[in-house]
This record gives sequence, structure tokens and C-alpha cells, in this order.
Amino acid sequence: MSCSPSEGKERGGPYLVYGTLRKNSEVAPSYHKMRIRTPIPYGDIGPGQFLMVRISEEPFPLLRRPFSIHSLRNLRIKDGSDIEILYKVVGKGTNLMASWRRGKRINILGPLGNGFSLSIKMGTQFLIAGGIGVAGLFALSQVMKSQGHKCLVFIGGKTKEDILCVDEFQGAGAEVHVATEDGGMGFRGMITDMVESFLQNRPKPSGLFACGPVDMLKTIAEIAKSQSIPCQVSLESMMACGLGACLGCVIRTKAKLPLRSAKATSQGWGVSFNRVCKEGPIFDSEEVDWRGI
Amino acid sequence: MSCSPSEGKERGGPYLVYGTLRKNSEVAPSYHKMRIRTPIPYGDIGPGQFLMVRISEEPFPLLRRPFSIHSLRNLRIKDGSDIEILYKVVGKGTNLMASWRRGKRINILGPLGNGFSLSIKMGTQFLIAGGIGVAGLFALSQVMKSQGHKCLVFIGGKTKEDILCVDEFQGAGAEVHVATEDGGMGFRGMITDMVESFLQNRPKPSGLFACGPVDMLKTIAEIAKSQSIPCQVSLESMMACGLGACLGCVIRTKAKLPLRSAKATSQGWGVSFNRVCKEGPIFDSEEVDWRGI
Amino acid sequence: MTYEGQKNPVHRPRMSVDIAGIKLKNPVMAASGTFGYGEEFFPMVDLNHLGAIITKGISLKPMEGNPPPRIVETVSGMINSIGLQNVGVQAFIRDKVPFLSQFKTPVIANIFGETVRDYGELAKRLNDLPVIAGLEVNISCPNVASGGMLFGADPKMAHLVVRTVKRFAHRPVIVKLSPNVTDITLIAKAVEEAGANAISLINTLRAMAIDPQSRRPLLSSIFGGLSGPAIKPVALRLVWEAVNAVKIPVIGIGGIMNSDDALEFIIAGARAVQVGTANFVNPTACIEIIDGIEAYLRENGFQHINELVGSLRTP
Amino acid sequence: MTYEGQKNPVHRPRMSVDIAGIKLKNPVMAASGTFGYGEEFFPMVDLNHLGAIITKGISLKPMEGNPPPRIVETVSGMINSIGLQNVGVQAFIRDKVPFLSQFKTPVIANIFGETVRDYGELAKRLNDLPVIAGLEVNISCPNVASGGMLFGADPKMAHLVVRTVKRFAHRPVIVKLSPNVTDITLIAKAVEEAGANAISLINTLRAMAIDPQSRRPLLSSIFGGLSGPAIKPVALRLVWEAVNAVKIPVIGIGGIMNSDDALEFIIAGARAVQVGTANFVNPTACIEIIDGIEAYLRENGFQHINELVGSLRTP
Ligand SMILES: Cc1cc2nc3c(=O)[nH]c(=O)nc-3n(C[C@H](O)[C@H](O)[C@H](O)COP(=O)(O)OP(=O)(O)OC[C@H]3O[C@@H](n4cnc5c(N)ncnc54)[C@H](O)[C@@H]3O)c2cc1C
Ligand SMILES: Cc1cc2nc3c(=O)[nH]c(=O)nc-3n(C[C@H](O)[C@H](O)[C@H](O)COP(=O)(O)OP(=O)(O)OC[C@H]3O[C@@H](n4cnc5c(N)ncnc54)[C@H](O)[C@@H]3O)c2cc1C
Ligand SMILES: Cc1cc2nc3c(=O)[nH]c(=O)nc-3n(C[C@H](O)[C@H](O)[C@H](O)COP(=O)(O)O)c2cc1C
Ligand SMILES: Cc1cc2nc3c(=O)[nH]c(=O)nc-3n(C[C@H](O)[C@H](O)[C@H](O)COP(=O)(O)O)c2cc1C
Ligand code: FES
Ligand code: FES
Repeated sequence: MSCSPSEGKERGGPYLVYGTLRKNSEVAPSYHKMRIRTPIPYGDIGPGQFLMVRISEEPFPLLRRPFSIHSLRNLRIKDGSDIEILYKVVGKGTNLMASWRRGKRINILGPLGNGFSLSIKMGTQFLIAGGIGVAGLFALSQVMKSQGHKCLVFIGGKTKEDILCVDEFQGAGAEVHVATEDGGMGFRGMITDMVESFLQNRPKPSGLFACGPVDMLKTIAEIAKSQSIPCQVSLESMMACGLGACLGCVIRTKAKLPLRSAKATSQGWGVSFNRVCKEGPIFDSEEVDWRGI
Repeated sequence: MSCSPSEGKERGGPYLVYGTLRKNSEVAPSYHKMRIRTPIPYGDIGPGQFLMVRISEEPFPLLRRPFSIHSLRNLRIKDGSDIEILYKVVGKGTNLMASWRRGKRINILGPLGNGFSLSIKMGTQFLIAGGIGVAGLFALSQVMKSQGHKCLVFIGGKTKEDILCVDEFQGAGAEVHVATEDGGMGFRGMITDMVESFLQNRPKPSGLFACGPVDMLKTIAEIAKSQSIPCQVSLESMMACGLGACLGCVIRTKAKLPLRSAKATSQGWGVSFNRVCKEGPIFDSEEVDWRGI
Repeated sequence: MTYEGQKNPVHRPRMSVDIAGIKLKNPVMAASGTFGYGEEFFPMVDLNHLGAIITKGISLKPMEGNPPPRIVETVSGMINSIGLQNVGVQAFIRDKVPFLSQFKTPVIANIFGETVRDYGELAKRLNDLPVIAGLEVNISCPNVASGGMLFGADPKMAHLVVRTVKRFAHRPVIVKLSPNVTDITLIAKAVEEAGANAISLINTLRAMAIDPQSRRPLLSSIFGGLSGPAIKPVALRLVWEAVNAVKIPVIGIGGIMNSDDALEFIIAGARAVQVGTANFVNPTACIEIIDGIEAYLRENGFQHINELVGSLRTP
Repeated sequence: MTYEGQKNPVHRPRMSVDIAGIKLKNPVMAASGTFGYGEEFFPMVDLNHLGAIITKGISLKPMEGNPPPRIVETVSGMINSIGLQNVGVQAFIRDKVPFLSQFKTPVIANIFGETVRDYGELAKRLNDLPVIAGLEVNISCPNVASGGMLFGADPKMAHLVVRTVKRFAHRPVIVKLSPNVTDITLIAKAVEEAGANAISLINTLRAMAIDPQSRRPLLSSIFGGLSGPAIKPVALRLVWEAVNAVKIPVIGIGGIMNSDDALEFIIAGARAVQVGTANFVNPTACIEIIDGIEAYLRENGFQHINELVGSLRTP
């Protein structure tokens, strides 16, 4: 698989650029949305791809932080693009980000990762988000709309304060269903229970697309398997480079080929450990070795 | 020298407190003045004492930074005191400080150090500042005024942009003389040359008090010695604790007693190495071993 | 009043630990060389609230230390080359002990020598002071008699020093290990065998810094010891290795800035911790760490700190 | 075009260095394991502008590496326990070499084995590839045959590995040293004596991190290697010690984030440097460091980088 420099360039990125912060507002308690103007058209972004944001030019906090590209709108404005990130404030890095003000220069690296596969059967698609998982699914709903799929979006959270983007998804033509653990909004209970009851009572969707906490993803994967519905999940892991170089972000996948066979190794990187930043973050739920996660 | 806990408390500090930033403005290019309101009356501060400012609650930049207490006004306001710091932006810490906005909580430790000795002969005093050295001398001029001394203040700098506090010193009743290396303000040349010419043409002052770059201090110390004028200098060094505990900030002084004699060690800490934060930052210029600096 | 502000004394977890016979009311000590002789932090810090105070290193004769510059800040750390400046054991006893004797907190004397004999002599000289609850033997210094090789880098030398101290000391002996070795377990076992009652680690990592503009070292002695948060991951690893190598109590040191850092060491198996560089940045660090550990125990349903010691869940 | 944007070529300082026969257009290399096989950073980084590219460590057979989690961020650093996952020498030659062969930049293959034999075999397998300008022998890994002891911790073992590689290799051999040793000079001298053409250091510092909430190690393998700006002062000290111990060129590695950091190592005596963790934080770090060094040389009136090497002014 030799590739010439010019071939490489055609891949369209990733790009390392400084953008300018246009907007950074709290959309719900501890959830923020950021819009960054970049001076270049930010490449052909696929839904499910992500960026690595540089948190500090100082040696602390050291590593970039990964965030899904939230929306595909405004990516091809005049003189560049506007990138949106929806993030939850959980630690050092996101706390710093929440303090950034309009006009700040922000160093971003992306687009990264594979993104959702859109070679899917036409029809109704279930998009299932847990909490901040909506961040990675909204762009998908945008593309699905443009491709003529019907989207049912399921959003789960602890309380109603954890339910984001309902209006946005509806704006993209999706039918939205909400579940909260405390019953403060929509169905009372886990979002996975809600999805299961929909699967019992309604026609089978063509595909499941899930993004959220790992326990939710595991349950969705089981449901998908038992009902034989194709299912793509968006996984997270600790990342250092985001570029496929450090091998820090791997998850265990089911080796389809014996690891040491010539064919396996010709795929390049590890067969039983795959990089979330490169082979992922979107995986076929059947591929993932869920015990290791 | 045993001392009981209550005796210790009577010493009045140092205190470790959070203050609130009231003002932080650029007074000249790369020179800033900061006013911090503290909730307690900030002790009996002597001119020449300093504070250690915590630069970050994060592990980088790690160490506190020392700054002279610039002014003695407003130290006994209702419900606390207002502390002033005049600082030059030179590196990581001071750059961060310059970005702080009104309302920020600031952790300060002080007052620290010995301060200028005021057991001096009544009369005319020369206060000699190089650049940001004015920061440590203004409080001294305030006290001298209240004690009835006549102050001649000499301020030197590279260009007129490095000459600060002329009005402030004049407001404290001092006669101010300025020298700049490029001649952009006042006398053209080194401030030490200006002081020397004053010493040739005017009555001898009772004392010299100098704060500024080390080469300036060395020259002033030589002048003081040759003319037999008592001279106090304010020294700087890298500090970690400011409390006399780490022994990191020492300078070499002339050992008056053989180091290992019982009498020498009963003075407590090192006789030939003295702590700038505890035995200093103000030293008798005769005591300092200038070769080691 | 040590525990003011606690609402429910019934559910207050117990924090006391026993390190080789030294009873500490909590597991947090101020590390040697970073807390002077206690008086420098008084009255800002309630000295009675500390688990123990370790003194600045004490030698037989007063020592001048290295010329300045002696410290340099590095990324999330600092390098020092104080050169063990200290007043010597005689002035320590005369000038520092009276102040320290006023408090209930155990004082541990950190000692070091240029020869093995020095160490024995120091132990003897400190035997008669009621305030000295134990000795911490710093073996991270050059052995002048055998050409400057560190006592702490060679299991045999370390053994000899500890045996000598043990012969003379009437107090428990903690041996403070250097991290600059290939295999800490060899040294730890050697000093355990020689009779050490506990070990503490780590001392500083040997380090260096250069100013590219002047092209000079930033310390007069070229080398110094790195401390502070930058070194915590290395310190924790060494503590874990030591814990798994010896039966005597291990005291964890290195880059502890807050209670979470201290908890890492305790969970790895340290019976107590020492706080060093943090005292410079935040003079009340020890107190905040004590309170933070207590809050953690309470929130996680522990009755006693000992339940946490070595509770790491390994795969 | 490598030097575009330079106005005055006459006064441009010369940056080229020769490391044991490998000619580099500048002294900045991308460190092993932090730059993949170059393609991961292409076309963002102009690979032709680099001094050299060191590959991810290559073993005889493909290796799976450790289960996740494999990395954890620490204060101004990170710990990794990748476990040397790699495609193996065969897939390297087939899949990675063609891409790398397109560039003018020398590629140095980083190799490691579980046995001494492995090292020799790897050297042989890489002999025939024109793009491989040299070998970097990683001896910071456990010697499976002799019970997991690190090759790099024992001068005798290190000597044996290097002698074996030298017997088979047709290319210059750089030996990469582990910092987790009592005396780096012993190892450095041993590998020099065994015929190493250069040494590079440091590899990562052994380290560990624990999550106090879950009371679990933050890495599946408990231990890992600390890298990044936190370790720079320790790395610089080790490089300086090595420089003073051997005559072969020394390559400095550890925590280099910017050109000032790189200059510290060069002034201490390193003929070249490697940039590791910085590539993750800033993919164009190497390029910025090259430009920064050149600017420093120009501003300080140096004609050639070699004038700066080892120019430390000691007291
Ligand atoms: C592909 C991908 C897409 C993501 N998209 C989003 C998103 O759109 N919105 C959102 O709010 N969050 C998203 N995340 C999670 C987000 O990256 C973390 O919440 C963020 O890095 C936390 O940083 P912190 O400094 O605030 O937390 P820290 O205090 O550093 O740590 C808190 C927790 O955050 C996680 N974390 C920290 N650093 C990293 C890192 N370098 N890589 C991966 N995880 C890390 C760890 O699990 C850690 O325990 C995504 C993660 C990945 C891998
Ligand atoms: C007793 C005393 C009083 C001082 N008063 C003033 C004052 O009133 N106004 C003023 O502008 N400056 C004053 N200084 C100097 C001031 O402390 C330094 O300029 C400041 O610490 C620089 O911090 P930085 O992070 O910006 O610089 P850095 O990037 O850290 O370093 C730049 C230089 O600042 C000096 N420096 C850095 N940290 C320390 C430290 N912890 N202790 C001592 N020096 C350090 C070093 O010489 C260093 O080379 C005083 C210093 C001392 C010792
Ligand atoms: C300025 C300074 C002086 C020190 N002096 C001594 C000493 O005299 N004896 C000793 O055993 N350790 C000494 N140490 C080491 C500390 O006690 C501690 O082991 C080390 O700093 C690591 O802990 P930390 O990262 O919390 O600072 C000193 C450390 C510093 C920073
Ligand atoms: C994720 C990661 C993987 C690494 N893999 C290797 C390797 O395969 N072989 C090797 O010799 N060094 C490896 N190293 C060590 C680096 O090459 C370098 O020596 C070390 O990280 C210190 O430099 P730094 O602080 O600039 O990162 C790796 C380092 C990291 C962070
Ligand atoms: S984050 Fe480095 S390989 Fe994925
Ligand atoms: S700064 Fe610590 S003793 Fe002076």
C-alpha cells in the first residue's frame, strides 16, 4: 500500500490550524457549546469524526482533548469554516475551555477518525444518545436527513438537565424520544429500556447508531445482536496523538484473522487491538470485544 | 532563644490570605500596578518587606513569586487592607499576573523579610532606584517623610519608559532626579554616575538606600564604601518558600565570626550564607560578599 | 483544638498510624528540608495538627552548603542544590529543640554524615532528647570516605550505615532512600535486614538545568535534586516496588500536593506520607491534605486509615 | 524546498550534523514510538525537513502490546504502556518502507528483541534496505530469556546485545539507553566498548499512577514509562553524565517541547536531539524546533551547530 505524497494530500487533512473562538456559551448546567472559525475550509468532514483541541500552550495540562464535530452546518462558509463542539465540563481541560472568551485563538487538529459508515440500508434509523453522546450524533442526523433516511433519536440522561439538542434534532427532521432516570422528562428509566420497547412494538429499523457511556453501548450492542440489526457505536478512550501514531487509544476487537498471519499483518496495525482514533471511533458493534472495555 | 506559641503570634505574621484583585493596570509599557484587597489588616509592614504571590493553583508555574510591598497607604482601611504591588512583566509568572482581572482571588503570603532598618542618622537620605527598583523604595520614602528625613530619589533606566513613580515620590515630598541611558529623560547616562556627581557637589547624605540591578548595587556599594556613607541595599534571589525554610535564596555575606565557632552557630542559620528572604532582602552593603553575586 | 469544625465525631474515621513504634495522630508529615525546624511555619500552620515534623538534615558539624544559585524552577517542579547547609547537631539541640518541644507532634530528626562513623555519632547525640521520636537516616549523600559514591546507591554501604545507626540509636530508625538506583528493592531489603524500622522514599531525582542564553548551568553545583509534582509518578512507582519488597512500614514521598496525591501513595501501600515542595507553594498544604484524607475516608465508608493502606485493586 | 522563507542564505548558519556516519541535514529527529512510521504525520509535517525519522520499535514477530488503558496524563507528562505493539519486521519492510523511501530524510529503524538472538536477526533483516540509514537499538526492554531483567540495566547484557548487533549490521548502530539505572556511565561505556557508534538517551522513566476513587492503577500493566516536559531535568542530567563518559556521539532525548529545551541538550554536549511526546501535543513541533535552533545560531553569531555542542560554561 505505497502511497505518494500527492496521494496523501488528497486525503484532505488532518489539518493543524488556529481558529478563532466565535461563541462559547453554556447551553445547560455544565454543558457548553463552542463555535470556532477556522481560516480554511475544514475538509470533508464525515459525521462521527472528531477534533483534538489544544488545551494549553503551556506544559500543563499537556495533552490535547478529543471532541466530536457536532454539526455539519457552516462548514463551507466564505473564507473558511465554522466548527461546532458540544462539550461537558468534567475535568481540568474542559474547565479551562469553559473559561475561554470570544476572540481567543484555538489550536485544533482534525478532522480525525473514520466517522460513521453511510453504506447502510435505506429506511428508518435509530440514533441513540446517552448524555453528551448527542454531540456525536447530531451531524449524523443531518446527513441522514439529506440522504432521505427517517431518524428516530433516543436521548437518555440522569435528569432533564442532561437532555440536550432536542430542538436541534427536531430541526433536522428527526423524531425525538427522551428518557430520564429520575423521570423528570419523557420516559422514566434507562434509554436502553425505551429503545427495547420501541423495538418490540414498532417495525424494525435498518440500523442502530449509538454514542454514550460504555454500559449503554454494551446494552445496545446486545440488543442489536439479539435482534440482528446492524449497529455502529462511537467509542471513547484516552488519546495522546489522535493521529494513529502513539497506539495509546486502542480497544480490543475480535480478531477475524489469526494475529500472526501474513494477511492480518498486511492490514497494518494490530488486528486484535485497534486504534479508536484511526480505525474508530466508530466501530461495528459486532467487531468490538466488549469484555475488554 | 526558645519562644512560646503566643510569643510567635505577637510577631504579626506572616499571614497566608486570599485577597481580591481591585485593580491591575499597565502604568507604562510592560510595567503593571496591582491593588489587592485583603480581608485582614495586613500587619505592621515595614518598608522593604515583600510578599510571595501564588501564580497558579495548578502545578505550573509551580513556585510563588516575590514582590515588594510598594506602598504603605491604605494598609489600615476598614475591614482589612489594600496591598499594592508594582511589577515588571518579564516571564511566565508576571505575564500571567498581567492577565488577571478585577475580582480575581489572589493567594498572598506576607509580609516577609526584614525591611529597611530605620535606626539611621537624621538628615538627607539618598534613595537610588534602577528600573523596577522603585517598587521597593516608595514605601521607604513614605516612612522617611513621616520621620522628617529629607529624601533625594534617584531613578535610572534605559529609556524614559523605564522611569516610574516620579509623581508618587514627589507626592511623598521627595526631590526626584532621573537619568536615562539614552538621554530621553533627565541626565544622560548611568544613575550611578549621577549619584557620584551629586556626592561630589553637595553635602554628604546620612545614608544610601538602593534597589535595582545587581551591577548598580555593586557600584553604589563601592561608592558608599569609598565615601564612608552607611548604605542599605535590597537584594533579589531565586526563592522557593520566602519563609526561611528552604535555604534556597542565600547570598554570601562576609563571615564576621569563624563559621564553626559556637558563637557563630548560635546565631542560627549560616553565617557566611544568609537568606535573602529572612536575614534580607535588605542588607548592609558592607556585609555583602559582592564577589559571589 | 485539633478537630474543630467536625460535626459528627461518632462517624469520624480514625487517622492515627503507628510507624515502627512512633505514634502519629495522622499519616501526614512535613518532609525534611522543606519545613525548616517548624518555627518558620509557625504560627501560620498549627504544628500540633501535623502527623510529624521531619527536621532539616542534621550533620555532626555545621555545614555551609553550596554557593548560590541553589534553586531553579522547572516544569511543574524545582531543582535544589542546598548542599545540606545546616547548623550542626550541637546548635540544633541548643537552638531548635526548645521550640519544637512545646508541641505534641512527634519530631523526627533527619540525619546524614560524611562517614559511617558520623551517622553513629549523630544517633548517640540525639538519644537523650525526649522530643525526638525517631531518626530519619538520609543515605542519599556522598560517602566522603569512599570517594563520593552515594551510601544509598550501594546495598552494602546502606546496610553498614543502618547497622551502625541501629547500634547506637534508642529510637526507631527510618531510612530514607534515594530514587537514583537501578533496583530499589535491593536497597530496601538491605536496610530492612540491617534493622531499619521503616523506610521512606523518595528523596529527590538527580537533575540539571541550563540557561541557553548564557550557556551556564542554572545551579552553581551543576546538578541538584528534582522535587515537586513532576516527579510523583516516578515516586509512586518506587514506593509500590518497595512496599512489595519489604515488611517494614513504607513512608511515601514525592510530589504530593493535595490529598488525592497522598491517597495514591497510601493506596499503593504507604503507611504514611511526607509533604515536601508543596509546603513552599502552599504553607498550609499538610493541613489541607490531612483534612482531605479524612474526608475521603468518611465519604468512602472507611473506619480507619489502615483499611486503605495497600488497598490497590490490581488486575 | 526545505529552506524557503530565509532571506539571507549567506549568513544562514549550518545545521548539518554527522552522527556516526549518518548525515542529517539538521540535528532534530522524531523519536521512536511518537511518530509512527512517518505516514501518520504526513502531509501535515514536511518529512523532508526533519533531521531523521526514528521508526516505532520493530520486533521480529508482530506484537500485540498491552491491553488498554495504555496511557495516562500526569502533571506535565504522560505515562505509556503500549507494550511495544508493532507490525513486526516483515510487515514493516513490506508496508512501511515504501512510503518512507519517498523522502530524502534518513530513516533509523528502532529495534528490540526478547532475546539477544532476536537483535542480531533484526539487524540482518534490515541490512538490505537503502532507506534505513541506521539502527537504534532499544535495550530498555525485558530480557525474556534471563527472567525479564532489562538488557539496559546491566552493563554486561547491554554489551552482549550491542556486540551481537554490530556483528550483523551493515549500518551505524545507535544504542538507546534506559534512564532507570544507578550509574548511566557504566552502561554508556559498556556499549561504547561493544562497538556502538552512538548512544541516545533517555528512554522513559518507569512510573505509575492510581485513581484514588476506583483504587485501581490507571494503566492495565500497572507500570509504564513517563515522558514529556516533566522529565526534562532528569534527562538533561543523564545526557550530561553520558557525554562526559564516552567519546561516541550522544543524542539527547526527554521532554523537549521547544527549541530552548533542545538547546539545553546540545549545549550539554548532545550532537543531536530527538523529540517525542511533543509530537502529540504539537504535530509540527520538530519543524518549529529546527527553525528555533537555526534562529538561535544566527542571533548568537554561530556559523555551525557544532560550535554549540558541549559549549556549557561550567564554573
Ligand atoms: C473520539 C472522542 C470524542 C469525544 N467527543 C466528545 C464530545 O463531543 N463532547 C464531550 O463533552 N466529550 C467528548 N469526549 C470526551 C472528552 O474528550 C473528555 O471528556 C475530555 O477529554 C475530558 O477532559 P478534561 O481535561 O476536562 O478531563 P480530565 O480531568 O483530564 O479527565 C476526566 C476524564 O476525561 C477523559 N479524558 C481526559 N483526557 C482525555 C483524552 N486525551 N482522550 C480521551 N479521554 C480523555 C478520561 O476518561 C478522564 O478520566 C470525546 C472523547 C473521544 C475519545
Ligand atoms: C525580595 C524580592 C522582591 C521583588 N520585588 C519585585 C517588585 O516589586 N517588582 C517586580 O517587578 N519584581 C520584583 N522582584 C522580582 C520578581 O520576583 C521576578 O521578576 C519574578 O519572580 C519573575 O517571575 P516570572 O515568572 O515572570 O519570570 P520567570 O520566567 O520565572 O523568570 C524570569 C526571571 O525572574 C526571576 N525569578 C523567577 N522566579 C523567581 C522567584 N521565585 N524568586 C526570585 N526571582 C525569581 C529569575 O531571575 C528569572 O530568571 C522581586 C524579587 C525579590 C527576590
Ligand atoms: C529545598 C529542599 C531541601 C531538602 N533537604 C533535604 C534534607 O536535608 N534531607 C533529606 O533527607 N531530604 C531533603 N529534601 C528532600 C525532601 O525531603 C523530599 O524527599 C523531596 O523533596 C521529594 O518530595 P517533594 O516532591 O514533596 O518535595 C529536600 C528537598 C528540598 C526541595
Ligand atoms: C507512546 C510512546 C511510545 C514509545 N515507544 C517507543 C519505542 O517503541 N521504542 C523506543 O525506543 N522508545 C519509545 N518511546 C520513548 C521515546 O522515544 C522517548 O525516548 C521518550 O518518550 C522520552 O522523550 P519525550 O519526553 O520527548 O517523549 C515511546 C514513547 C512514547 C510516549
Ligand atoms: S491517540 Fe495516538 S494512536 Fe490513537
Ligand atoms: S526562599 Fe526559602 S529560605 Fe529563603
